[in-house]
Amino acid sequence: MSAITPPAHGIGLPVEREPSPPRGDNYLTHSRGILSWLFSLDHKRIGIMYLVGVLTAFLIGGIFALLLRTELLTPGPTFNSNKAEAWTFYNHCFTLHGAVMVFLFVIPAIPAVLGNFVLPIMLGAKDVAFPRLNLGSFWCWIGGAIFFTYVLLGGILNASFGWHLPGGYGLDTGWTFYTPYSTGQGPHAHSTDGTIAALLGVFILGFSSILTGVNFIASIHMLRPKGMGWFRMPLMLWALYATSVIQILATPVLAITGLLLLAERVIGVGIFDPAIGGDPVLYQHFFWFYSHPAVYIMILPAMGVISEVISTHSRKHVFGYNFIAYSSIAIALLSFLVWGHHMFVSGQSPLANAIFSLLTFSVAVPSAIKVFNWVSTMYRGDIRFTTAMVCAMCFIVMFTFGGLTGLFLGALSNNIHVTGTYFIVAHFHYVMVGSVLFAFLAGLYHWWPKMFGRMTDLAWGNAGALTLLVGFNLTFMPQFIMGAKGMPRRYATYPVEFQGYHVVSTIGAYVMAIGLFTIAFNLLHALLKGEKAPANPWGANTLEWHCPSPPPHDNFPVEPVAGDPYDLKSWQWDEATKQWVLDEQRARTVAGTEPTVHHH
Amino acid sequence: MSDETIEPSSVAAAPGEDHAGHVHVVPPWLLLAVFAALLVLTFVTVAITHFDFGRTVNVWVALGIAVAKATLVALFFMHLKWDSPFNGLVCVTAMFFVALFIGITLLDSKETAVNFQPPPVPAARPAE
Amino acid sequence: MLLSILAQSAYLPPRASTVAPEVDGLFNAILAIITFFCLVIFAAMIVFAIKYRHRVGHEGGASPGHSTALELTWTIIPTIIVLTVFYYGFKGFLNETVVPPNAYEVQVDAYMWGWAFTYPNGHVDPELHIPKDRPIRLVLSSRDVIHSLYLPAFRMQKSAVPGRYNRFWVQATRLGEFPIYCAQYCGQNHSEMLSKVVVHDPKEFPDWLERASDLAKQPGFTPIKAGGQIVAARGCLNCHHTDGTASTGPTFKDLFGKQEVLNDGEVTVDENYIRESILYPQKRIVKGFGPVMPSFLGSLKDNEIDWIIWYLKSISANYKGDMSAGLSGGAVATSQAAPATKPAQ
Amino acid sequence: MSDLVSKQQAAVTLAGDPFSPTRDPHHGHPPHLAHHFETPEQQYSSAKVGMWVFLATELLMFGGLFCAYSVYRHNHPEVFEFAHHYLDRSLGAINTIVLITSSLTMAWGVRCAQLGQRRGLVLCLVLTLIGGAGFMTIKTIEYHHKYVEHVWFGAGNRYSKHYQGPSINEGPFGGHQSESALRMTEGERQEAAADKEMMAPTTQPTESFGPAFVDPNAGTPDESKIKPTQVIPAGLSTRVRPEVGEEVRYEDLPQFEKDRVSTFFNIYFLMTGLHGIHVLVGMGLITWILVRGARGAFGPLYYTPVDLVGLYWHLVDLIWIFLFPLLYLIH
Repeated sequence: MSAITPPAHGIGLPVEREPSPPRGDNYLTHSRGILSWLFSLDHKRIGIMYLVGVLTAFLIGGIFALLLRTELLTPGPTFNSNKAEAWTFYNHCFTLHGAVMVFLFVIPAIPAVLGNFVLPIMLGAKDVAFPRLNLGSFWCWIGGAIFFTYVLLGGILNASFGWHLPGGYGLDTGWTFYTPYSTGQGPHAHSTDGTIAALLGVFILGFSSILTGVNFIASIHMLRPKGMGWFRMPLMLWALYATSVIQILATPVLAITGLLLLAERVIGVGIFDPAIGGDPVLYQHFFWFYSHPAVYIMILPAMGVISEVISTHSRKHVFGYNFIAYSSIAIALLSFLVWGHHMFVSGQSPLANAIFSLLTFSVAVPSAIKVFNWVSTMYRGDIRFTTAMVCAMCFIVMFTFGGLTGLFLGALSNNIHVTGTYFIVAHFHYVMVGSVLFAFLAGLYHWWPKMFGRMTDLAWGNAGALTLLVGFNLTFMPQFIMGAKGMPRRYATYPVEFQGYHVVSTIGAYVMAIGLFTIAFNLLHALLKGEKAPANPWGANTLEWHCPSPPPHDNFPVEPVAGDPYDLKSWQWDEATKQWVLDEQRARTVAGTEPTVHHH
Repeated sequence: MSDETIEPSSVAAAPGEDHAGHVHVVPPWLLLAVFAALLVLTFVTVAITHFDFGRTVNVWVALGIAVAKATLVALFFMHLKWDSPFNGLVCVTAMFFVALFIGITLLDSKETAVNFQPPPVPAARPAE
Repeated sequence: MLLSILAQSAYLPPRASTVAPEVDGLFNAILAIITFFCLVIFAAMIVFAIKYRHRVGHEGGASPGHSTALELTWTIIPTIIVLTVFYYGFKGFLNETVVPPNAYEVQVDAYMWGWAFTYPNGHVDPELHIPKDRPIRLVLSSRDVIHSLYLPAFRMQKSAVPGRYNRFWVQATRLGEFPIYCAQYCGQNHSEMLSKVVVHDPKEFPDWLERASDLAKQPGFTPIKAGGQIVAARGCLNCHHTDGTASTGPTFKDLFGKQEVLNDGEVTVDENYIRESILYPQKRIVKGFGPVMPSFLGSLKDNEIDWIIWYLKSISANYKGDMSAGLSGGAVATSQAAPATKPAQ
Repeated sequence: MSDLVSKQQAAVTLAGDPFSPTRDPHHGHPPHLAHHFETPEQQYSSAKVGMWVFLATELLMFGGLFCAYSVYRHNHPEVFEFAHHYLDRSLGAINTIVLITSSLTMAWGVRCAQLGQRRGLVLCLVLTLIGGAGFMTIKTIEYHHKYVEHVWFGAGNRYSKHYQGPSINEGPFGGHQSESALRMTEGERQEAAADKEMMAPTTQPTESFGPAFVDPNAGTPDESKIKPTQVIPAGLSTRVRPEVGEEVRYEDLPQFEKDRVSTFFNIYFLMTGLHGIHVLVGMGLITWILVRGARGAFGPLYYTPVDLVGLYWHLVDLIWIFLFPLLYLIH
């Protein structure tokens, strides 16, 4: 594998060199057999297994998104002439789409897949702090995911095809499980029979999330290499750290909320259900205390990926490193103070409404800082339009627009008009889907050569990304207008005046599907037929690019010494060998100086 | 905080206390002293129920004693006194967020108490 | 003032309440702000992307990795902007929250899947009728799950939460009919939980209320017709179809006089059983259906139940009796329909 | 300075450890040192950080229950003051002492492990286990009392609207009355009997599907007969609260507060139940390290599992320290 440069141990600092691993011995080929994967303690293999799982969940959630959009093509029932069955089908579909996408795709996508793969290598470590826990977390995820999907999907299959899957209750509460609908004490209790099983699934998934968070926090604290102070960590690590803090502090509240809901249904303990003495608004406090920070579990790691990608592919030191790092932590902490903005019309007190509205706006500022810093990073750069970079720019478009539309929702009087409408649907899809999906894709394209040792095809990848961008805006821009005009969400049928918007939206969804399939084929093609990737195809300077592609089982034979992760000028393109070469002299100089080039 | 990898947790112990390896060993007298203090505080928290300071104060007194006991357990039995400050920070942060959660929820609950009251019965009067 | 000038748009519903112009003004102001920022950010990104793209002979230039002045600028300016937006949002919210004195009160009772608006005289209507130019205070509650009363034309929304009484107010500025949606997911027929606000001329409103309060006083009244109006208005037809198909509940077609199988025994659907099923629906449930029907005890008057019974008789082939009383107008028909067992109070 | 001292001591101890070869980061690891750690200290500290972070999640999880407790206690203080009389505060106090003692033995056990005292470790862990078992036994006795008195959770609570069981005096245990039931005043007993009568199913048409807004005046043509609306769910009591020192009596509670009495028991069972599950898990973990400790797995160089289980056990103790006054000592 001549294309692989020998592992550079640290930034050219004199370190004892060990022989390179034998040709072809990387984590993929290190051991064989399905069991060597399923029970692997190697964070890279676990990351790849998460990738497969998360993409499967995305496929299922995506199929149901298309079914939803197709059902909404006309105001009347589309798939089934019986109205009651058609509405039930629609309600089951949107619940499945939302729940699968939130719990199984958006939350784990970046931390569990990309985080697991790159975090230890970025730390110059051999693995995460607790590899067994990491595997346990993966199995919790798989167990929870299969259980959860089975319950939700089973109901739809049973109803649509007359199957009799045992325990396939289906669920139509939406991913929010609002009481008392979900506690089923009221009429139509049978329609929420799936709550118990689905909540158990969520509980198990929560464990997965918590264990990953514990692992990442311990790893970042304890495994940083020599030379990597807190303010020399790659911003991806800051983002993952902030994400883990949220996972640790918020997820247990989801767990207890789930347990309380279970207790309501199973043993009749009334905390949330008014029929047995509870209060539904209290449930919403509990639920959003987790679920609002959970939005930041989704977006923070995405921001980390974007910081890496923009800097690397613009070949510029990231602008305002400290501001980006601090804003990650600020967002993580502030995210716990804004949960009530989901409850402005629910009967929450005006005082709490005012407090939460004010605090909500405070989160807008660190988010804005990040956007400005990313754009400034591009200034006077040497920008390469790799697919990762194109996806990152799409992310900026999505996130700017999605984030700014949040201003409507933070403002109390406007929120009251548009909450519970398609405006909300469009807003959170821009942030949670548009942004996170593009960041996830940017990360995949950025690290794909590292993961599999293969380069992706530029033209097809960019075409896919741009198709996705067009499709996405086509889908969700009309939803903003619909929402502002008063079209409520979760409606299986709607007044005819909205049909035009729905048709455009549905067409957009199909365009998105085309874009995503293009990307999927592009990645698969790279996997099978792609050009062999060098150790550092982008000339990046974070530590994962200092080890071969794909990395060997142990990542680094000797712990490397870290320098400034964004010192891209140390890598020079060598036209003769067609690869990036480390300028050791310069690296040594930079490693000995301040982490950033600012001077006070 | 950037140097754990170099100086993992070699927490310095107060001089004169016994050591093994890199971590502090709590002397028996201290364990017993903490235990005695916990027993005394348990007694106090029960005994104090014979005095009524009014609803609010009662709760805060009981909570104050509980916090004191919890602090003793955390500092000495759980070694936080000699542990890496980060672990203490984790504990305090968790407590802070619990307080935040309870505080804001309670605030809202208090404010909306009036909404649990049924509206007055519509008077059977003709509409103007 | 500034806000109301800004409040002109094609993407918002008609404005029919006093708060709507202010809400729309803020909406448009925010729209202007985000358009500006989107343009600036996208333009900068695209210009940088083109100008600094990698090409032969182009070298990335040196630029500071950091600029405190710049970064403080783009921290402080957004802070000021968001605080301003908060202020106006909060101001609008205060207007929406503080109920003017002497508001006309309507109680709103939400259920799966319909609305029951109770007027001060006790009249219950599935639609919200209000006089123009008068503050209307709405007190919301729910019988079963959370619903949300959404009046897009009034820019107002509030959840109906079981166990709580949420309050808000509106004041209509325009005559006409405007849609009401349920904006909180509430089960199978959530999307059909629609109604409308009818804004009346203040002078005509009392007449409407008087007319609406007594079906017997309406022109062309017959018990059968009144019964049909009630089952439509009270949401009975959501679960009981009249086309012979079973839904959440048994069909109304040919129901009267039918022999139904219960979980324990049988029953002939007669006046007594219908009355019992309306007032105490959980007592005897037809086999194959769930215990899901809400009680109408206290919300349907005796004569209204009588009319419903007449209506059911009229659509049943199993009823062979005399129909004339059901077809005759006037108050005579109201009390002689059925010697049904009175509920044990 | 003292850092240096402890590092030197660590090095000395490591070199002199009979169980492990001389530590060398590149050519041989001490036992228990995973391949991705450089030093045992690093591994130990990582484990502790991980454990503390996990304990933080436990605190947040119990935090949810404390939140539910706070909201209901704040909104219905009289209810909590009345209902807590069913809890036996002597048993609660004994349990507190049992748990504190077991915390002491656990802490001592960690010390023994650190010093390599195998017999001391086994003794301490056995004592801790006995403490845990004692706690659970007392808890079971308390739960049994609640069951017998029909102040169980959910519909098994005689103050619940959905209560279907026998009335208190003709229970399955032949009219057995426990200590706390005997503490009920005569008025409370009468009230309980009256409650039972009121709960005849026919008069509760709406009970099976939740609160309906039932206007008793609909259909009442006579204005003079208009009755106040009785709506089931309600929150804050409107009546003047008892003065300082005054005991809350059930018959003084307004109806909507009476309906909330069972909430106290629900919260009690949720909190103590979840805590009890943690005690059981802790006992399982202690058994695990007891077996390993008896085989001599722990010594000055490696006692991480003992330390971590100890932390867990202390956390369980810590939560009880809050539960005891909040549930048993309301006044």
